[in-house]
Parts: sequence; C-alpha cells; structure tokens
Amino acid sequence: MRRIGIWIAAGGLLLATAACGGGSGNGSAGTGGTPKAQSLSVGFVAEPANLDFTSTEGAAIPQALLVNVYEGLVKLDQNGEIVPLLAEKWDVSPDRKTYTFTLRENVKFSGGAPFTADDVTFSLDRVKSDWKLKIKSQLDVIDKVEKKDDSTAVVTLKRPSNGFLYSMATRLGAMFSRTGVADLANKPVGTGPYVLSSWRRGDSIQLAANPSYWGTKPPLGAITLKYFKDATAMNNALLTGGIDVISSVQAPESLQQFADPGRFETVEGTTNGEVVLSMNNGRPPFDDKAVRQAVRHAIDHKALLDTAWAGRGQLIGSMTAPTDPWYEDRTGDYPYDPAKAKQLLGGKTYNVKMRIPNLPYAVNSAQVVKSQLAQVGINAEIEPLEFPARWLDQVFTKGDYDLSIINHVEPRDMGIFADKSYYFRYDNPEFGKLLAAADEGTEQEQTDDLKQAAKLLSDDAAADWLFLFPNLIVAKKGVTGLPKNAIAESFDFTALAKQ
Amino acid sequence: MSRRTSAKANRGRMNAGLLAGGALVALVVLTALVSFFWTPHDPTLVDAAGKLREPGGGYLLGADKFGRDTFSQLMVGARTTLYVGVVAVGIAAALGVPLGMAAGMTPRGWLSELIMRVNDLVFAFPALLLAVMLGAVYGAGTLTAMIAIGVATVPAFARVARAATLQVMVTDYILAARAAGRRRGAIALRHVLPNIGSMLIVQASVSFAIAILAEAALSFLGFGTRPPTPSWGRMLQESQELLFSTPRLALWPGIAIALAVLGFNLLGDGLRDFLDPKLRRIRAER
Amino acid sequence: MLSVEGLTVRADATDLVHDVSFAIAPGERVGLIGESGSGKSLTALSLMGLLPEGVTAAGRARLGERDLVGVPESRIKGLRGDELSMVFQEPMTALNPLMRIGAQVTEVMTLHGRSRQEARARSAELLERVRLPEPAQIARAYPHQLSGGQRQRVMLAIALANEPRLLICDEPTTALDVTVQKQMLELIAEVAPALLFITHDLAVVASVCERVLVMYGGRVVESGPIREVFTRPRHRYTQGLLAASKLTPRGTRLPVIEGGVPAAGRFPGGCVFRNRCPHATPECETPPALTGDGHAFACWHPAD
Amino acid sequence: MILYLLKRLAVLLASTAVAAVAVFAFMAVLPGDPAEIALGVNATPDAVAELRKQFGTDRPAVAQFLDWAGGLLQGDFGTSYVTSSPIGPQIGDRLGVTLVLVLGGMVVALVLAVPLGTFAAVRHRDPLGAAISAASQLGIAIPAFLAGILLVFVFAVQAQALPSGGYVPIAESPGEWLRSLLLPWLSLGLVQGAVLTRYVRSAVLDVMREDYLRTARAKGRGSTGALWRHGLRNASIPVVTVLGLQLATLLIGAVVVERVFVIPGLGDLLLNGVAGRDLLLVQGVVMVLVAAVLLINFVVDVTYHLLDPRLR
Repeated sequence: MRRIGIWIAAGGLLLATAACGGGSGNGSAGTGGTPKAQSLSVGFVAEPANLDFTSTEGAAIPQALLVNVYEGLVKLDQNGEIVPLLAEKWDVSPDRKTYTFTLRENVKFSGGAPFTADDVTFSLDRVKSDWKLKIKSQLDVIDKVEKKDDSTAVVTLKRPSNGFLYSMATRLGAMFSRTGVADLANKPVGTGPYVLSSWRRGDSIQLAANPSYWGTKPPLGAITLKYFKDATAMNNALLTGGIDVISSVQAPESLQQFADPGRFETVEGTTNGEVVLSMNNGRPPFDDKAVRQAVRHAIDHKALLDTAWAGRGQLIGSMTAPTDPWYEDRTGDYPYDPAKAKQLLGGKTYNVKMRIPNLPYAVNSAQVVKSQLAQVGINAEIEPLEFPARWLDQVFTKGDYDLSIINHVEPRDMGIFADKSYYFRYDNPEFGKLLAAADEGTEQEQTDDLKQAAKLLSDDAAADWLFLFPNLIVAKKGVTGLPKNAIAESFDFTALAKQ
Repeated sequence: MSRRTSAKANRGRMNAGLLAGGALVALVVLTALVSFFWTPHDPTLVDAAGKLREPGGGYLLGADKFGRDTFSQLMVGARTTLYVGVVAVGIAAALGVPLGMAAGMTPRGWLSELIMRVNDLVFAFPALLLAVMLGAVYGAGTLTAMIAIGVATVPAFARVARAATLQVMVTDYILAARAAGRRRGAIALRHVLPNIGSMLIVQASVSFAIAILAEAALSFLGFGTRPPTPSWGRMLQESQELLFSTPRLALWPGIAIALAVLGFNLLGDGLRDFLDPKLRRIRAER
Repeated sequence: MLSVEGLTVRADATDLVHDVSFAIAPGERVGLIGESGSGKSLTALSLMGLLPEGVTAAGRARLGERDLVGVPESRIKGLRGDELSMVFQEPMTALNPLMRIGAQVTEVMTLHGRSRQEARARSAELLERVRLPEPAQIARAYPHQLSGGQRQRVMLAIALANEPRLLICDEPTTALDVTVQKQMLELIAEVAPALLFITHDLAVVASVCERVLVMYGGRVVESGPIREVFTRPRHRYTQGLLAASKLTPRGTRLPVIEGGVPAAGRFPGGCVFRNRCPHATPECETPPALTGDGHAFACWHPAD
Repeated sequence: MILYLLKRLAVLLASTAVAAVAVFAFMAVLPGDPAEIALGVNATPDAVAELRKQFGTDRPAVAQFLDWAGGLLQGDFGTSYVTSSPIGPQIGDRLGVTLVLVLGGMVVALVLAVPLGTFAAVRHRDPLGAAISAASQLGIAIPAFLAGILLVFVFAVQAQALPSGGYVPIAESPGEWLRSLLLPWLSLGLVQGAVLTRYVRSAVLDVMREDYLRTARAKGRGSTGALWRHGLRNASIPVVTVLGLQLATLLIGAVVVERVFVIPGLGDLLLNGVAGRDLLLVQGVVMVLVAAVLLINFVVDVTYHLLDPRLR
C-alpha cells in the first residue's frame, strides 16, 4: 500500500512537469530562448542522406537547399515562368545557340568569396566533370562556357534547345563557389538568402538568414526543416505546435483535423508529379497495346482519387501537368468502361505482379487498382518494395515488373518515355522524333509538338496516369508566403513569414 | 501442506483464465475458419460510394476509406493472425525443441555448450532486426515476417526444452530406460518429448501471443503483411490518419489484437498450471 | 503451560482439524502422531499462526497467559521464535538460500531485541550447542554448502536461540538419513524445553516423548502416556497403526488398516474412522467423545 | 567469482567476435553494390569500378572484413558511402538517444511493476490484486505503437500538455529534453511495465510459497517483513532475467516508439540505412545492437552470480 502511494506521487510529478512545460513550449520552433528574429519550423517527409545534390539522387536535397541556399542564374516562379535570379538578364542570339548572361553585382557566397563569371564557368564545367547524376546529360547540349568579363558569362550550345534554360533553373544550374566544394555532403556554400546553421541527423536541418545576402532579406531569421517518416506524427506535430507548416500532406484523409479556419490554413496547389500506373511495355502481357488499353478503361480514376487520396489532386490522362504550356486534358481518351476493357481482353484473364514503392500514395492507389482490375479479369498481386533502394533496383533498373505505381515528380519529364531503356520499356520512334523536334523548334513549335506527343502517349496507353499529385500544405494561421504550387525542385522559403 | 493447499486453490482460479483464454482463442480460430467459407462482403473490394460508410445496413462495423467492409476484413484478418502465429511458432518449435532436447540430454557435453552458445548468439538478433534485414533482402511480406519472428523465437523454445529436459532426465523412468540400454533417440521420442510436451505447449501459446504483436509492429513499420490481404496490424496502421475523425477504424483491429493476445497469454498461463504443476517453475520465455 | 481447547481449523467450509484439545506442561515432551492428512501439521501451524492462506483456525489456544489463536498477526508474531519455536520437516528448503547461516541465526535474536553483537556471539554458541563442527566456518557458509542434517541442526539452533518455552518439531527427521536421524533425535530430546513433536513414525515418538496424541481425520482419537497407549491401544485406529508398524522386515503379513486416508472433507460423519474400521457398527454414526482420564480415547468399540 | 568473471568475459569476447563475422557475412549476402547505389541508376561501369576502388569494396571479402573489424577495435566504424560522414559518431549519437529512451522506459516499467506486481502477489486473493493482474494482462496485449498513439492523442493533441514528438538534446534545454521524453518513456514503460508486473507477481507468488519464508515468520517476522527481508531478493532473480530480455529486445524494439514520437534513435537510423542502402552503416548498427545484447546477457549472468551464492 505504501508503495502505491509513491507511485501516485510520481504520477503527479509527471503531470506537474507536463503542466509547467506547457507554458514555455508553445513558442513553435523557438528552441533556444535567445531573442533572435522570428523563426518557423516546417515538416518534411524525406530527410536527405547528405547535402550533396551533385552526387546523390533524390528530391530531398534540392527541396531544402535550392533557391534557399544555392541559387542559379535563373529560377522558376510560381507560374512556371523562368525569371532572373543571379543573372540580371540574359540575351539569346538569333540562332538560339548563344546565351549571354549578365550577372548581378555585389553577390557574395556565404563563405565571403564574391560571385563572378568565373564561378559560372566553374559550376557549369563541373556538371560535366564531377556530377554523378544521370540528369546531368540534360546539359550535354552545352558546347562551351566562357567568361567575358567578371559580370558576363557566355554559354554556347551545340544546337538550339528549349530545355536548356529550363534546366538552368533546376539544380543543374546551381552556382557553386570555387572555394566551397570541398565538403558538399556536409557544408553547402551558396549565394542564397539562407545558410545551413546546423543539422541534427534523423531529426532536423536548421537554416539561418544569410546576413550578407545580396537581395531582399527574407522575413524570417531562421527556418527549421523537421523530418517525419510517419504522416500521423507530422500531423500531430502541427496540431500540438511542434511545427508551423506541413510541407506536403501524406495522409490527405486527415485534413479534417485542420478544418478549423481559426487555427489552420490549408493550401491546395498543384505539382509536376504525375502518379503513373506504369506498365511494362517490354514483356507480356503489357507488350500488347490492347491489354494496356483495357487497363486504362478498367480504372475508375475518379473513384481511385476519392478513395486513395481523399479526392485531392487532379485527373490528367497523360504525362503533362496543367502548369506546362502544352497541357491538354486527356482524361476523356479512356473513359471508365469495364465492359470495353473486358472486350479488349477478349475474355482472357491475367495474373500480373504489381511492384510498388512502399509509399502511402502508391500503397493506397495499388489497392484500388487491384480491386478494379480484378473486375475485368486481371489479377494483380501487390508487392510493396522498400523505397528507394529495392524499388529502384527491381523495377527501375532491372525492369522486373508488370505494373508499378510511382509519382514522377520531375518537371517536364515527358522525355523519359523517349528512352526505350527506361523502365516503361516504351518504344515508339515517332514519339522520340516529336520530342527532339520540340526541343529544337520555336516556342510555338515546341508547344504543338509536345501536345502531339502527349496525345500519342495516351493513345498508345504507354502507361496509365492515375492522377496529378496535389500540393497540399497545411500551416498555422498567420503563416504567409507559402508556395502554392510545387512545380520547381525546391521548397522556396524566401517569402515565408509569420504574422 | 501449505504448498498443496495453495496450489490447489490456484488451480481452481487459473481455470477461469484457462477457460477465458481458450474461449478467446477458439473465437479467433472459429472466425478464421468461417472466413474461408463466408464473409458478409468481399473484404478487398474497393467501393468508392461506400467510403467511410457508417455501421449498419449489412455493414456491421462500417467500412474504411476504400469502402471495404470492416467486419469482413476483421474476419479474414483472423486468418492472417493465425497464419503468422502458426508458421512462426512452428519454425521456432521445429528448430528449437530438438536443439534444446539435445542440449538437455547431454548436459555436460560440448554439444550442449555449442548449442546454447549459438542459441545466445541467435538471441542477440531480435525479431524486428531480423525482419527488417530479411525484408531488405527478400522484400517485406508475411512470409519474411514469419520467418524472422520464428527464427528469433528459436532460442526461447530451445531454452525451455532444455530446462524441461534436464528435469525429466533425472526422473526414475528415464534412468530406467537408460539403464535398459535404450538408444538416445528412442528415449528422446518415447520418454522425453511426451513429458516436456506440456511446457512446450505453454511456450507455444506465449510465443503465439508475441508473434501477433510482432506482426502488428512490423505492419506499422511497413514490413508486415502485404496489402490488400487484410491483417489486423495493417488495418490499424491504415486507420491512423483517420484516428481523429473515424476512431472506430482503429478501435476494432485494436480490440481484435488485444483480445487475441490476451487469449493466447491466458491460455498459456492456464495450461501451465493445469497441465503439470511440477514443471510450473520452468517459465515460458518472452 | 500450553493449553489447547476446541481448536478447529477449516479451509472454506471444510473442517481440517476438528475440536482438538490438549495441554502441555513445562518440560513435558508430547508426541502428535498420525498419517499424512490427519491434521497434525495444521494443528502445529495454527499454534504458530502460520496457517496457509485461506485456512483459518478457531477455538482457544494459550501459551501461558497469551492467546495464540484468533489474534492478529501483529500480536502473535512477538511470541514466535521467542517463547514458541518450530522446526520444520524439510531442512533443504527451510533456509533462505541467499543468506549466510550466521545471519539467519542472528536474525531471530536481533528480531527479539538482542543487540547485533550479542546475537553474533551467541549464534556461535548455539551452533556449537547443536553439535555443528567448526561453527565459525558454518556461520559463514550458505545453506547449499551444508548437508541436510547440518541444515536441520541450524534450524534447531535458530529455534532454540531465544530459549523458548515450547519447541514444536514437525517431522524434523523424516527427510534425513537414518544415522543422522538418531543423532538429531537425541539432540532434540536433550535440548528441548517443552516439546510438541509431530511425526508419523511411532518408534521416533517412543524414543523422544513421554505422552502421545493420536490424530485421525482432524480429530484426536486417543491420548495418554506413551507406554500405555503403545502397549494397550484402545482406539481401533491406534491399534491398526501399531500393528502396521510392527511389520518385520521379512514380513509375514500382519493386519494392515484397510483402505486409504480419505481426502480432506471426505471423512464420514460420526466416527471418522468407521469406513475403514472392521469393528464399525451403526452406533459409530454418532461421533464418539474423547473420554478417559490420563489415557483417553474416542471409540464406541474400544479394544481391550 | 573472479574465475567465473574471466571465463564469462572470454565467452563474451568470443561470441562478439563470432557475431562480427556473422554480421559481416549477412551484409555481404545483401544484394546491392554500394558503388552502384551511390552512383544511381544510370551510372557508367567505369565510374562504378572507380568508386568501388575508392570504397575498397573491390577487394576480397576477408580483407574487407579484417579492415572493418580492425577499425571496430579502435572504435572506427568507417565512413558511410551514402552520407560521406564517419559512421561511429552517428551511431554514438543515436545509441545515446535510444539508451536514454529505453532506460527511462525501463525505469518507468520498474517503478510500476515492482510495487504493483508485489502487491498483486501479496493480495492475489483480493479483488484489487486480481484487478492488477487483469490490467497487466491487458497491458501486455496492447501493441506498443497503439499505446503511444493513444498517449499522444490524450496528452499532446487533446490536453496540449506535452509535445507530440521530437527530441530535444539535453544540452539544448534540459526542461524541453524532459518534456520531449515523458510520453515516449510512458508508452514504453506502460507496456513493458505490464509485462514485468506479471513476472514480478509470479516471482513473488513463488517466493511466498517457499519454506524459508515460513521460517522467517516462525522467527517472529510478520508476513510483510518476511517477504521484504527474505523474499524480494529471491524474487528478483527471475525478474532480472526478464529485465535483461526486455532491454535486449527494446534496443531495436523501441524503433516503433521512435517512429511514433519522431525520436532519432538507433532503430530509426537502422531503418533509414536499410532504406537508403547505406550498407556500412547498417552493418555498424547491427553490430552495435548485437554486441549490446551480448553485453546485456553478460551483465545478467554476472548479476545472477552476485545474487545467488549457489551459482558461485
């Protein structure tokens, strides 16, 4: 009996500690007590393994660092337009092969070194010599990079390319300091409005305002990027004031929790992420166009979006996003029609493997796809593979799959269907020609060609496009400057503020 | 005198636990069996119109965000639960019991020492660790989870089998059998195994309960049963995001897990007291 | 000195010991015999206040002026180990395996008010008194390092430590080797103040005690001086018991008591022995009273 | 005792060495070449070969093992292929967090289980004792992560009294550190405490039936006093076994709670390593976990010997 008393006392102590702490802890990210400028803490899903996006794949690093820590000559704005950043302006030669960038004055790297045309040549040459990512081939079109004077750099292309300037707005165009690449994995040196102040692995990355930033100083003094593997944990953190912003909602059904407009604000925008039901065009049964078409008819995309992703997102129908200039709604190409699907299958049934990454949207969608395909006689066995390693290995690299589901987040990425070794194993020379023409042609030609290309993909049923991944952000009331659309690689903190 | 009286009193009381445990386990088994022949609805059929359907009208416990009938899922989930438990415990017993008996029958030999050392080593790889690593190699799924849980449970079976064997080996009938020149194998099968059987059954039911919990934890981490096969652990995991708005989705699988674990634990405790009070001291290992 | 009147021990609704009365005078050595299940151990435990859970005692038992039965543990525990001591049947488990012998002996003295130093000095004496060789070494040992006989001597030392007025021994030699048994019995006979000696072994009782109580089915069926009871048993049960014990090793079959001891609560009404008694008549359905001065018995058809 | 200690120590070292071989062999079987993984999906064979050379993964397995094991002896776990940072300090940080989490949880479990289990045993005939037993049975049956989620729901989301997750290093703010750990400790402690309560109860019940407890009472102790002085140490022997078992499983088992509460612990590091195919890191973490379990076994065995003179 005596001992029970002690336990109750201990329990009381616990509550008391909880209560005392309650007062001090509500100040969001204010981890220390020092009176520094306002700070915000933003929840993210995937923590980078290291900070070197020149040698490590994945979206997590540029999401945190691009535009915020590293800057390029140009950047992509919220509408998908390319706007000046470190380049004040640029001139394109009439043959569209020479780009002359006029650089901003008085730009300094966070290490103190001034930013000059030498850094431009250094950074762009380095892509070819040191980068280890496959996307570096996008800049293969560069013939040479020259310094004209300290504030002028000239890039000469091998042929005209619409994609070049766009690529320059991605991580490929990030400007590095000649003296700042010794430890890219841990110590990023850029010209951006923020600098890395600390990194607690497995927990959070802290960015602090760059005191010597050349442009408009960001409204916030510090930003904490906090990483959550579990969607519920991230939701709880926002509910309890542990973070101020959920950068990307991974459990859309839970949005109801944030319905109170007095406390939270939900921003729903768009992304470049096409959630693709990939079909292996290179082996039976999906080497047969009729079977692929049957799949497209068998899926009730509206029902899928409603159940798998709480109806958030957009139905698209091909490999383009509404923010692309050449976007056309292709959802009408293959309306939901199980009878037609069965007819296309000719009464045959199939057993196929659906190897998906173990990510919430994929696991959710797969269960709906499986159920719907079963209605027309395709029995898909779901096999969630650990993402990224195992999925990349089995599906992406080896192409050992029949069906898969993955969100292709890269912007303007229709080109992946032109590569017949890509895991879709889609092989249509006509499509490749359209894409090549689009890159070299004028802006109008580009738009026309890509519209055609998108239609071709859809007609061929090269894959099925389940939906366009929504950009769902939830923030505490009073947080402003949230990027509505996630169409660039970075999560742009520069306008983020708290009222 | 005192021991006898209290043991008897104890046995009477434990019978209640045994009955309750037996009833719960029987309920799980029965549910699983029935699910082979009949469920109210197809547990994996996605029905957008029935998304988050409230309980009632043929959907006893309502439906989840995919419009799948919760009750049907629970029924088929019982199958998964038993499947995981049976295979994991089967693996553990098939490996652990012969090893433990061998160690117990040669208590001072090098074989015994070797077995127990290897046992300690395997014990150093907990189920979760094995499951994660096997999942990384062969892909996550029910089978890898079961193998991992099973292998990690081998040491528990080996230890109990050894301890029980040691006790049995000094009894008169074993001494007699050995004196009569019976071969070791024959002694093990005819005399030792039947006599340590009760302890093994107890261990099996305790391990079963642990296997159920392990499956739930693995499902939570994404290393468990593959969708859409209904599993209580995955139902719980999937219902997390709706915990606030539709708590019943987490409630039912939570209750199912708790009752099944409770059932197997009570059954184990009850059996221990019921089957063989003499061996009461060899405690089943977690 | 010890007087027991109408002692009844029951578990749930079952009487395990029924209406037992006897007395022990200072210095007297009394034996309590019976088969297992006769209630003899429970009788002893009820005097000590050590009945197992769920088993309760009623009636009256006094040691000197102090009540032993029906008083809360806080009142009786001061007597235990001090004025009233007990040695149990199983020496192998009666000692705490994790404590040194010396500590276990001194504990009983410090508990009842002696200083630590005094207790330590006396424990060496006690170990010597129970004829343990090298007492200093024994005191440092743990129980598992001692033989059964040695451990029982330690128990005896503990029991005697505070010079109790009454020593209760519950089958103290049953678990010991025959040779050790004899030494132990001699020791007990020598050192005991007043003694209540419980056993199923008639020969042992005869060698140690002056008076004997015979129990069966939770009742005292016969009592009296050893010599009288053993040479001229009156109760049919005592008679059977004596006859059975006289089986010679070469054993011509002499009459043995038919049947076995029933389980607790399964004894017949009336004379509890009547279902095994060859002399039972309908009269035996009425419980016989224990009558007689000195040599008393409870039987409707006593032997001559 | 000293002899035993030395013998047991030798066993510990030997089994750790065997474990190191086992862990290395296991990782060698894992499909996936660190160099290929590091370079991504469209790397050129030349680049892969060069990186292999740089990592040293082109050498024979034995050489690699000796290198790795040699490093371990000096506390060097190597440098991660994926994060390009030394692994040792990472594991050290995470292990520290997990140890704080697990040990704190075990303290809560003990604080709960010892009094409750003892009480339940002493009063096993009372309704209250039975109620404690029943509650502990229920506690065992609830998955740890569910307990965690429910605690978050009640204390963090509804009451807004404690953070729902996250870990604050003690150096940063002792108060916040404590607050960030209370719920994780509680959810580990409740579940493990339920398990432990059952074992404590059963151990105390067993001890209560021991003859030496009756002896102690015959000496003049009350039943509580006898149990206190003579029972608890005896009862602690089986409980120590269970404690060791729990600690051993929790080092990795805590990953579930780490997930719920977003605590950067060792299990979390392991899962990340596995997902990112950071093979050397995984190898290091597994080695540390296995060595820790072997060490716990060692400590449990030695504790036995200290507690129980019969084993000496």
